Amino acid sequence: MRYWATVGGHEYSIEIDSENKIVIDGTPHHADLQSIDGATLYSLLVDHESYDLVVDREGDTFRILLRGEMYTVSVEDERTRRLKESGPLQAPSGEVVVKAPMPGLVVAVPAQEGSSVEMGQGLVILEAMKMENEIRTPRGGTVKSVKVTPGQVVDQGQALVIIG
Amino acid sequence: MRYWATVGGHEYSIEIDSENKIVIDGTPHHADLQSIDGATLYSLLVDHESYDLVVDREGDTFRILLRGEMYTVSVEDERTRRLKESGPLQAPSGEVVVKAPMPGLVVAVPAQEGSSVEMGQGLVILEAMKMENEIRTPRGGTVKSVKVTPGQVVDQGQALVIIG
Amino acid sequence: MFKKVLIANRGEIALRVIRACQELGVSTVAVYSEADRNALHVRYADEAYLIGPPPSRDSYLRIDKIIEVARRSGADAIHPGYGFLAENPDFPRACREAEIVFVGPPPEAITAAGNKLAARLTVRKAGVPVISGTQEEIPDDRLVQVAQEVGYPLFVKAVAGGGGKGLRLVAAPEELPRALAAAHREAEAAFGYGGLYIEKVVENARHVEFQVLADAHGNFIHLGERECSLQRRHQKLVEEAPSVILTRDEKLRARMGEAAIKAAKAAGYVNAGTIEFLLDKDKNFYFLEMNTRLQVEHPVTEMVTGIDIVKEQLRIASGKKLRYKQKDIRFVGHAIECRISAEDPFNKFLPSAGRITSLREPTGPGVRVESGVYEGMEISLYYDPLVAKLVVWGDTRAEAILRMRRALEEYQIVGVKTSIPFHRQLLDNTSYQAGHFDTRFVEERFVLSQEEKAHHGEVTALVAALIAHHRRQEALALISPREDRAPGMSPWKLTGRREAMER
Amino acid sequence: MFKKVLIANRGEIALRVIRACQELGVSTVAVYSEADRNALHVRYADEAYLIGPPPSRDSYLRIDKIIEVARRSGADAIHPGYGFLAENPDFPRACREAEIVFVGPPPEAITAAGNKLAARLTVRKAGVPVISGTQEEIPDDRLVQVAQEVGYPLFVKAVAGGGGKGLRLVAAPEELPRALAAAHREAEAAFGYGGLYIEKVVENARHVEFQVLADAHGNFIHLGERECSLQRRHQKLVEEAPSVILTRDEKLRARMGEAAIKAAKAAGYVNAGTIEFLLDKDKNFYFLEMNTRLQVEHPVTEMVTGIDIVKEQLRIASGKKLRYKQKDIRFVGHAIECRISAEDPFNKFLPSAGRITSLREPTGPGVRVESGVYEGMEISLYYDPLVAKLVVWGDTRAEAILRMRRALEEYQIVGVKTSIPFHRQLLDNTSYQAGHFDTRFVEERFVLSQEEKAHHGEVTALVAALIAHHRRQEALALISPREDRAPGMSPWKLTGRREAMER
Repeated sequence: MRYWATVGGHEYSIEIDSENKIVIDGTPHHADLQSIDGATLYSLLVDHESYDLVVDREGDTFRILLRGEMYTVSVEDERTRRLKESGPLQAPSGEVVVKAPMPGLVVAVPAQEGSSVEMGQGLVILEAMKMENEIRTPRGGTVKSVKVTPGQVVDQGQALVIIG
Repeated sequence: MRYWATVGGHEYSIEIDSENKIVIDGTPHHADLQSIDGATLYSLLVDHESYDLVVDREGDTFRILLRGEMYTVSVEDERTRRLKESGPLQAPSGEVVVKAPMPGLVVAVPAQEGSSVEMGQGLVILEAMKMENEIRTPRGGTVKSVKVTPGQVVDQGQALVIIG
Repeated sequence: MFKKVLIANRGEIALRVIRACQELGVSTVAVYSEADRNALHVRYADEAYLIGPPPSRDSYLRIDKIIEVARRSGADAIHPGYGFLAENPDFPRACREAEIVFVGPPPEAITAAGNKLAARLTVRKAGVPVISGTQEEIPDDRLVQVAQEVGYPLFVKAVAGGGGKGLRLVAAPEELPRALAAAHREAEAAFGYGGLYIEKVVENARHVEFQVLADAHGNFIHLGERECSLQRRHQKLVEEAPSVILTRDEKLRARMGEAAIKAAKAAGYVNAGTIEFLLDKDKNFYFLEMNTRLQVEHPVTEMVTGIDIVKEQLRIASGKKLRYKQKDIRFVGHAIECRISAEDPFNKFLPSAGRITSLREPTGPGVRVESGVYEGMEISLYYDPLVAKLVVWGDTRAEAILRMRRALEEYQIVGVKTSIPFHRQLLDNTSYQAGHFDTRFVEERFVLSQEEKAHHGEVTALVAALIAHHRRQEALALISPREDRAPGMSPWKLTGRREAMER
Repeated sequence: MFKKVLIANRGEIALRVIRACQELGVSTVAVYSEADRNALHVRYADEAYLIGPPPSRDSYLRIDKIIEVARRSGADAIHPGYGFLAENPDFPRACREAEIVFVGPPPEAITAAGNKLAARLTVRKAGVPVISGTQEEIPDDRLVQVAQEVGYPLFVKAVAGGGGKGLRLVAAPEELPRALAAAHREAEAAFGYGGLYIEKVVENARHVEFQVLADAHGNFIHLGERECSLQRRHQKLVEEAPSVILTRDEKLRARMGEAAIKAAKAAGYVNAGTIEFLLDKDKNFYFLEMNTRLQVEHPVTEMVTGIDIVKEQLRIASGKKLRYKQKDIRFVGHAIECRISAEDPFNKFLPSAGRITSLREPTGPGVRVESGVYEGMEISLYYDPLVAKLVVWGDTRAEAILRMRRALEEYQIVGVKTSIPFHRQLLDNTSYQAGHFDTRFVEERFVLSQEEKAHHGEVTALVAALIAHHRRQEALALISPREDRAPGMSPWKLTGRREAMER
């Protein structure tokens, strides 16, 4: 996933491959970011350099306190950048098929056909590996079709819900 | 409301009339307790004496840190004391009529006839004075009867739900 | 010693006095406005009384209510702190009538020092040098003539002055009439008295002040000087003890100390007070004014002398003789204080209100924090923006500077803008480090850099991107363990908990 | 001076060293176990490297991994702190091979001091008094004869001793064989060497130790003494500087200081070290042992001398000459340290694990906190239970005691049990306040009171009842504004917010 972060007038291109492998402006780094208090305080180790940071976030704008100085950083991801480049904001379109990421038992189906859902809203509760897992929609839209019912056993990759 | 609090082997009888008027072992006091952090830290002013306390609560047992010392306090109210005196614990019985505390518009009725509810669970959403207010059940039990429907205007004191 | 002391103040200075009382075994009574129910001074005192709504004029400036609380609570003394009623002679007069001890000078000494021109004349008679200017109280219209004799540039100052009000710098004769009119209006509005006087401008001067202690038995000592030249609009920002100039000139220190004691004696002073001097580049010094209260910056003196000034104030007020003679006073090492205020240094030091969402105070060797705030506290605009004082002690000035930098890095206040970035940059300034500065340094020669350091820019960019990435992953996650989905819980927390379970 | 120093430790002492480095402009490298990713020493250092799983033997005791990190990070020196590898001569040897400076004495000095019997013989030859007992290294079976000569009661001690292991108090001859066998087994298990020696018991003795500094150029000074008699099971609980005994007897201080320097010289010592003495009620003193590292209690010496011992360690290790001569060392005021540990004083000081849910550290004049913990931190049982050291300075011992009481009242640690109640009661003890105590005082004559003060009992009862009442009201409330019903929000919070809106 690629991001662009702007701070102090300078833009950095940041690719995040895994949790720890990061490429900043073409240079690879090892990063380890930990939340200290579950809220605003973070500890970053990047290539073993240690930083204690306090982060206030408002949307895509971050106010970061580091060693007594305040930095304001704005972040874009590929989608927001593309949208910005292609002109006025457009709603995402096309159908999304939400599939079972693992085999399991359908415990509940909060999704209702015809209802509108917001990004991240739960669609199906799937029990697998003795845990209940909430399957959520990757974007907002309308529930076009619900393919499963409670009590049903599904295979990995099986379609659960279609979002339009 | 009367409570009995035991600390260091001594039992205090504490009557709480209003937020601030307290009678301890027959002597009236003025008390002002404020939560500082919304969690464990409290400030108490009692008859203008100031105390900063950290309170950890487990059920009716309180572990209170005051001026570097830890106190363990157990609290009983009239009901738990009566139950204790009358022998083994009994479930509360009898019907409770939940009434509208003010005139208003019924916005929603989460209560469903026949379903079981826990103490404090919401039964009816009532709009009054431009605010939505949740009317909750004073004890657990079964919803015997729902007397109102969304959209209905109710008077103060009107029965909303009966808990059995 | 007293049994119970009422502290007629709030914030860090109220805490400072409460702690001194606790260490003397004296009970404490706090007073508070409705805005301060949860403030630290209310919580740390033994007793606390509400005295009115948030505005100071309805609470912390209400002499009648404060005296009433002192009576009700049985307090036998009142400490005024600084600000609010500390330099209002009506307050010690009301205390005297109520037979409560005022921890400070007699009202007559406050009145005498409060008339800046009269104080100037008094100390001049006692042989203390003053800046050339008005020699006696004269009507404003005759000041034009005095100005001609004194020469330009000059200051027009309010007789009842303080805090930079009624103060005008005049560079040339043609500016004078407008300056006089404006200063007169301002002084009239601020102090109810428009009287003005004129002082020649001392170029490249330092603000050096001496801490004085005087008991009720006629004994006077000084605790050395404080260097307070780092100011912005006549507000001190950083103070030190000792002054680099006097460290290199022990004789000058002795002469200035003697002058300070002369000035205090001439004013009939009792308790802790401060004599402010201007020190020019040729090491001539001039009496500026006398402060008849505990100063904000008193801790730097405490750090180099080992003397607890607030405890001495209480001892003096209770009638005891000074425990120290001048020869007992030793200066060890160097102390620096940064005034941490809720102000935005990048935006004209405008006050910043809000809730302190996160607070970490520095600690460790040589670090002292005098703070009036706590995590979760609401900083309102009702009161002074000073939230804390960060004070360090070092074996040498260099060690103190390095320690202050370290302490400023450790200091985390989130939720309101603070002066910490200003202090960090000031301490990195080579002129400051070399001790080359005067009272105009901050305003005329110090530029706060808006630039963010390149490397830290990259680090903060990375952190922002990582958090954005995690948020996005969280939002998009098609799967998440259900029991962990407590509202408001961050994905980081989850990772930590899972790792902990796997261990 | 070094460019980069690796700190081979964790907790408060790692922070202490990091701060000293920062104030010298030296970069810092932290090492950490998997349990310590979020620990303060990791977050405050410039760099941090994971060295293994939580158990010390797999992480903080792994010389190979630490040396590897020093190489990778380019550190030119390693500071061992105290504990862990600080007194293991293999560590400075490994540093020497890797051409990295060890901030401490040469391995030979550590080895010499580590053999308690050999050290005893060495200092005795140098003319320092030792307690009567074993005169030379002999087989254990011949100790029975030595015991007869020395007389009872006596101590059986491990030659490789430390931390009270292999130590037995023997009151009468018939107990000796069992004590020897037990001590031998314990020493063998703890140190891999079962050798024992015998020392007569000094009755009513105080533990008084001298801080010594020695540079690589043969210069030795001492920084005065620390009074460390307040112990429980040979673990120090409270330390002071100076000792009340030596304050009244300047000549004795001079003699003991000279003896300490003799002992350090005899051991070929370099860097900061401590000579421990027993001081009996007739003011005879005896060498006890030498500690070849920074002591936990070093801050009390720093507070009364103004010397930053960790910075001096770094300067000495970088080859510099001592900056001070003996005559430069002055003692000002009095300092006390309380070791705040996560232990339950009401339950045999058993370690207490858990999460610190709330933390407020004391501050203000004369207070220094050396802490390794933060709010939200998980205290595990992997490491030493010391969580912080609370140190105060006062003009006099009385002021220091009163200040410590004030600071202990301000200290709030919630989530784990701590030794704070013990310290509070100890400071209230009149024998302690009068300075009347010896090394057996805490165990034999001090009783921790379980009783809770009557008035505070009433206050806590009231608070518990009020909270129970509010919870009940909340649970029963038939009506509550809906937008305010955020999960986990307390009714108090709501009241506050409503009041704020109404204002």
